[in-house]
Amino acid sequence: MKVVYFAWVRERVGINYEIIELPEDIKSIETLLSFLSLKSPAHKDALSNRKLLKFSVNFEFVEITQRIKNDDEVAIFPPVTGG
Amino acid sequence: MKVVYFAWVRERVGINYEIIELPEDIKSIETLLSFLSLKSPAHKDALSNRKLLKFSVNFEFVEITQRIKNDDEVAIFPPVTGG
Amino acid sequence: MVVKIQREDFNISDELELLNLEKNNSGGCVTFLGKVRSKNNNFIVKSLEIEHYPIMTQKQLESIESQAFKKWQLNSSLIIHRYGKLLPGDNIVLVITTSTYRQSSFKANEFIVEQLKTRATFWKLEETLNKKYWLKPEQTLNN
Amino acid sequence: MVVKIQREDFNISDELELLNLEKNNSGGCVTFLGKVRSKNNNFIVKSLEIEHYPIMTQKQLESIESQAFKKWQLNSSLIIHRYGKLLPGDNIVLVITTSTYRQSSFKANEFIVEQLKTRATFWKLEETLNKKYWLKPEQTLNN
Repeated sequence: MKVVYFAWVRERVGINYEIIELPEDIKSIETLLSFLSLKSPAHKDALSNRKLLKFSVNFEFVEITQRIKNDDEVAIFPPVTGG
Repeated sequence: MKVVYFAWVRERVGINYEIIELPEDIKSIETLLSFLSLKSPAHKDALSNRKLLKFSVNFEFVEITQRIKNDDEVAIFPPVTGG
Repeated sequence: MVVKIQREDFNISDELELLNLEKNNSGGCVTFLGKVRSKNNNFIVKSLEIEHYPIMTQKQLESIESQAFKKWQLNSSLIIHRYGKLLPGDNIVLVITTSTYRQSSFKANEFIVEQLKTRATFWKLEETLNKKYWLKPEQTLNN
Repeated sequence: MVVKIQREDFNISDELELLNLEKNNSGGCVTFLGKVRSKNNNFIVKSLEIEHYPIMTQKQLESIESQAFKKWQLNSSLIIHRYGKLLPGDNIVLVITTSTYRQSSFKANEFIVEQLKTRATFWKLEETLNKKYWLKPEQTLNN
């Protein structure tokens, strides 16, 4: 799975993206966040306040409860501020 | 008084404007129209259907009942179609 | 607040530059551009001649602009309306409104364009393939 | 329907020409231009850095445009959104909508700009005199 970060989430995690092997038991964005938070203190810090985060799976906005598969591209970012 | 014509009113009257001496008893646009209609068949033709006409006095839109004076500039024209 | 009634064409980018948006902190800028259509009421348009009442047109446009400024928080505005003989595709009118927040620009621009159609002393003579006629308000109001 | 996400600046007049309004008989054309303001939330802005999620942004903008075409009678539309480091007064976004009758252009343009602010994956990093921070939606929604 490719996990991409943007804006301050990217800054706090410290990387633009990473390729991970999704464990069998990680089936939603919600459990993915817990899994990623174990990777480093930076991850934990960036992903701790879930209310501030938005998500996409394969370039579509999704809710935190969205089911995911190992070949998805997941992005984690703050609310958008374009235009 | 300067009387100015525009669009098809101008075309039918056959002149862009004319300077007239306003008779004492002509006190409104309405009576001005009757007075002008006597000037020529072209005037009569152009000014006959009052429902198609709009008026201004000194560059402000007015109703047909508007009072007028000899030193006013009166314009007679069809509804505007700008923009 | 600028009003220009002119025979000459205009260039949007040049006009925007003249408005100097960065100086007045405008984040939003809405532009309406009206053009001569090549087809109107199912007729092929050959030309459009626009006549106007110089002093009155200027006064009316200025009054429309002031009204827009009273109703919305605008930083600047511009109205350019052309007259004379125009061809299909030619520019007729340009309305620019700028504001710190976009909503005002949108609302004010739409208002100005609407008012322009009912209060500005312009008349349009349309020439199609086989006739020439003065347009009626109901033929131009929604354009 | 055109979507361009680019680092480079754009020129409104050039973009209008590319849209070829006379070909599709467009009488009305509405343009929204968004710029970097020199003051935001009472702070002097030094720069604005815009980051985005390339493929997703493109998809979202295209979907917003299609939706606008479904809701209103449009002849053509264009969205250009810049990314990278911008300075006060710089262009950020351009939305052009054209239609035979003006109303559709106005409504569709406002819709696209609104949707853009909530659905397009752009993030803004604002640098003021003494700090740099990521803007929150409530700080940009009305811009």
